[in-house]
Amino acid sequence: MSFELILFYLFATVLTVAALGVITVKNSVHAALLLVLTFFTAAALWLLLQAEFLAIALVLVYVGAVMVLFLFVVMMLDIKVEPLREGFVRYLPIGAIVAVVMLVEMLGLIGLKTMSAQALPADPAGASNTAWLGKALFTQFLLPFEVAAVILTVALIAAVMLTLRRRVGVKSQDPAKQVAVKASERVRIVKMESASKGGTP
Amino acid sequence: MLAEYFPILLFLIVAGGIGIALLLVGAVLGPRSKNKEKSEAYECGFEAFEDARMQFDVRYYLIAILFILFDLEIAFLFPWAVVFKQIGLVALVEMAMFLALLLLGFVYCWKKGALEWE
Amino acid sequence: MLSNFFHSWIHDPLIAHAGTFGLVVWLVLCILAIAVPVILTVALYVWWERKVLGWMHVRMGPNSVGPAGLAQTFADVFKLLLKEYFMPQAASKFLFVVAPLIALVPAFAAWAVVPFDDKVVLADVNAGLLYLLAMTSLGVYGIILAGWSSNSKYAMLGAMRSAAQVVSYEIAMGMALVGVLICAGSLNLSDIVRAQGGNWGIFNGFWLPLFPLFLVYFISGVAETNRAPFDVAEGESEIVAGFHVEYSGAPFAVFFLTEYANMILISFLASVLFLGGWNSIFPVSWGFLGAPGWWWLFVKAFFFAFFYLWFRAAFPRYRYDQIMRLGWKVFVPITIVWVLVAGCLVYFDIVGPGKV
Amino acid sequence: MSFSIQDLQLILPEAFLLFAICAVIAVDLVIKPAQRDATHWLSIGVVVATLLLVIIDRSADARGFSGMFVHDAVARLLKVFILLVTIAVFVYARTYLKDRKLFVGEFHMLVLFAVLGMMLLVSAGSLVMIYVGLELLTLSSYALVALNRDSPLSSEAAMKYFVLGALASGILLYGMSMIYGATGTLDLQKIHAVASLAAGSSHQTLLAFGLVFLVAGIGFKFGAAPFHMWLPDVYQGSPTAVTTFIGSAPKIAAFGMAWRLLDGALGGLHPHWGEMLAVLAVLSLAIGNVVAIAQTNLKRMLAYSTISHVGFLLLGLANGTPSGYAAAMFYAIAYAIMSAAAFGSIQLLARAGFEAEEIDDFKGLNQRNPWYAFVVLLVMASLAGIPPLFGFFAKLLVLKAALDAGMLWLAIVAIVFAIVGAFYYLRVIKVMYFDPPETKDTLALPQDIPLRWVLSINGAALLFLGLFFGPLLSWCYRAMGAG
Repeated sequence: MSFELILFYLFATVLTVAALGVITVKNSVHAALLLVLTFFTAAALWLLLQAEFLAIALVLVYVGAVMVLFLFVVMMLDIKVEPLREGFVRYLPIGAIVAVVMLVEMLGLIGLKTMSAQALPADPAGASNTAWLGKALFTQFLLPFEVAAVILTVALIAAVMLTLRRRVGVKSQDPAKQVAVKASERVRIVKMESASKGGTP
Repeated sequence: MLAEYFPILLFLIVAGGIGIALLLVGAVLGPRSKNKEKSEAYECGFEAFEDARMQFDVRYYLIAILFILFDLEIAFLFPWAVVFKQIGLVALVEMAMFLALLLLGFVYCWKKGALEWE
Repeated sequence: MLSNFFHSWIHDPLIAHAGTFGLVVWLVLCILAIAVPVILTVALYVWWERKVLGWMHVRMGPNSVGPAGLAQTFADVFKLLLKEYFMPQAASKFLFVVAPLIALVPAFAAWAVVPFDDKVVLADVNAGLLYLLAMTSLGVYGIILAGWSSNSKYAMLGAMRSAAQVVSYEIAMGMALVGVLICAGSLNLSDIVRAQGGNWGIFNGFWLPLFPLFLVYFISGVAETNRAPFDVAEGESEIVAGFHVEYSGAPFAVFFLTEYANMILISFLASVLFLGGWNSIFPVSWGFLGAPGWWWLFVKAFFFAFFYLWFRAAFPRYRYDQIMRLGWKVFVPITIVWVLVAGCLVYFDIVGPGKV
Repeated sequence: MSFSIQDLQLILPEAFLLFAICAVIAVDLVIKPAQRDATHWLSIGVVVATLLLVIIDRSADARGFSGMFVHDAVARLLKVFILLVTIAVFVYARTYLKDRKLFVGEFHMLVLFAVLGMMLLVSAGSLVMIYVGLELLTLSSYALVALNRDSPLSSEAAMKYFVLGALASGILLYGMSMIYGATGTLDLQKIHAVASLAAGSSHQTLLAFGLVFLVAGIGFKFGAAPFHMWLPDVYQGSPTAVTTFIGSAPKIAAFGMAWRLLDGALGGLHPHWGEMLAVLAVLSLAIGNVVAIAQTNLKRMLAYSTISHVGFLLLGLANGTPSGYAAAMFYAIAYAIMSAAAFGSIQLLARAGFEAEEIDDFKGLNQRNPWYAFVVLLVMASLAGIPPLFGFFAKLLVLKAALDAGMLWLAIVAIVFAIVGAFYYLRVIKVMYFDPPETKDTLALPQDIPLRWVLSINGAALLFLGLFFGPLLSWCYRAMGAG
């Protein structure tokens, strides 16, 4: 068994255990962290497949960004876990059936792996994985790439639209206005008659 | 390629080892004395009224969402930056459009006040 | 050269006698050769910081322990290790212990790809820059977990503030990296340094064509490490020490180490990415002065590291809304626009590897 | 493989739409809330202009962007009707949204983005394009459903829609990845070539697995039983203006997607997916029609009616012949127009603080406003499939295609459930014409002239297209290349 294979089995085991942990542990923060571990090991597996860019991008985007949001939400919303888990046992049979079906399919996939219509083009000339990906992305996949930009924009708009609430009654100073203020706006000089004129003693 | 990543794996392990070693040294050398007052959360001196894990302003989530979106854009920019010279003008225009859309979304956020921190 | 010496005296015999295992031992030695100096540098840096702050305040700084107070930090470290550390009653035990580790590991692991000299780099990976960004983005976990697991209000507030801040500045930082990438045409850090070599010395560095990005990068780096003037996460007057308020003894030392290791890392990266790394600041033709070497990298890094201290001594702390405004409303637009400008500059061959 | 100017020509309407959306956003950011009408009319103008661009485009069929984008008669036909229905959606929405303080620029932006997604979806030439087009459509739809974010019902609907929609996308993507694994290509045409060759070989197992996931994903997006759980809640929970949109044009796009995937890519596997679709069709017809009878909420009833109509549509798709596809396409278009009119009439009756979404709200409509009662009559009768209306011919065509393909029992099941289904549509008509109104006062309809006119035209179109269905039908047949 080669070293690579040992690493593969190591990561695959960690991945499976972590993924199982995500759906079984009681504490939702622990679940989120196990999901982080799952992504991490998945990235390691991708790296073993020579998909350098994708592996690190997985860490960057999923672990570095998406899971941070997850953690924010899970930690701050303070979800009480117990009521959510009530259905777990009830739905277990259905879930188990689905899982078994998926497993069978996966086995089918593995059995059929060698029958792929054509071998997918490997990294040509051992060039950098990123460059290869970039070339595909910006020539052949030009249109989907631009549509992805549109999707991101929609996500931006939707996120702002759905979550943004202006708080009322917030006072904040605007330094520009403070600096630009003139004396006449702050102090009003009122001409008043001298009090002594009336002649009260 | 994998040979180049192996040191990184080792580094992760060694760094973890250094951290664990420090913590262990502290645990072994440091004194221990149990005291109820000491193990309370650090606050103003009263006992804490409530759990510290409260709900937070939705603004924090919004920041996190915006961060994800921009992070994704950066992930797209990386392969582009490596190859755009070889592809030429098309790639430049493509990314200009991509960034223009991004900027539009950004202007939208700005105008709506999503970047305002009151 | 020094590295050749080690290679022939340690690496070769190890491989010859112990094969793969020998390779692992060799790599671990290399890693320690990076990690231990980093730790020592942190100690010296802390001493230097206190000295500089002292001088700027017209006082002495540490001066009693060891020559010129040099051993002061070491004394502090031993003090911290010998102190009791306790855990708040309401804390999540496991996460409370693990959080410092999670903070420390990425801060150290990022060093794996830093090129100290030509071919003197532990992991010469193709996607080095991306790896760096990924590691930086992991730093936020230590903060969030520490803050949350402590179950204390100050820690929680500090963690939230600092997480949102770190995350905001990461965008600007990532964009600045993209600018560098455009100019260098490679994600490999050694290639990036080589692309800044040439006959103009320091003016071959990317800081010139990417000046706005250069500024944005370093300032974001300061904000990323939660240092003054962006240190609201641990604004003493408001929320005591922020996310690590409940930590004491050794775990606190780990957080401390992480913060300073990160600062030094940012200083090194700024030098590598914008100032030409190990290249001399003088033209190559100037003989001894123009010869490239690791010492140049260290000089440049020292320069940035000093800036950190200078900022701390000179600037008042930003308000939180000002920090967020700077990150989102100033840096993000600047970087987006400048990325495009950089693209045009490179496309029209005004800037590129080997050009000014 | 690279990009050329011809590609831009092919995609001109979409490119124009994208730039116009950017302009709409820019305008909306500049104007004051009181001038929001500008956004509204500009959006309608944008859709009309895009429609014109699609119509005047007489260029030959072609594939552009490395086969990512397909320009053909089917895509053009579907786009025309997507855009037409969208115009109606915008016009219906104005007063309704204003009354509820929901008249915001985001509604227009998101609808326009969704339209762009649909146009790309029906022109997709690759699995990737199918996916990104679909995501653009659904992401906009999720946000639209949650438009009224202060309403718990609306938020709940959006949540359900989002979670199940994401699940469906995941399933679809999983199926796509299997198909990619089996064929080694993402291009629909190439998949078609490989998948057809593979028929009978060991390849088929993998493809069939992928196909199951694909069909499940399509079923989810259509809202076909047993993947219909989200549909009633979403229809009921979202603001009616949004229901009008997600209940109409996306059905046309979903047809386009299903056709491209099933026939365009996996035509060789028709024996497999034909059966699956037949099962989905029967289940949808049964569940949709039977459960709809029990509903008192009109929006919910129309949701179940959607499920039953999807059943009919799938019946057309299932038989796998060009005439079947043409019938299904005709049906999808007919349904979208009918659905827009149905939800449009709910919006006509709605006022501030009153949703008019219960069937009882329509009591005695004839006495209060005979013309709009007649429009609703046309809509309901058309949905029920009563001759000589549009809906009748749509049903007839599908049944004829099914009979031609030898699917006798399916046709019988469809007829039986169509008759069952007629009951609940007729109930609405009965309520309008034979029940006394709950209030005596004449109906205060909104002073929204465009709304009244477009709704009247929409209702009249059901009659007109029922009487003169020939041109549309032959257009569908020609596009599909059927005799």
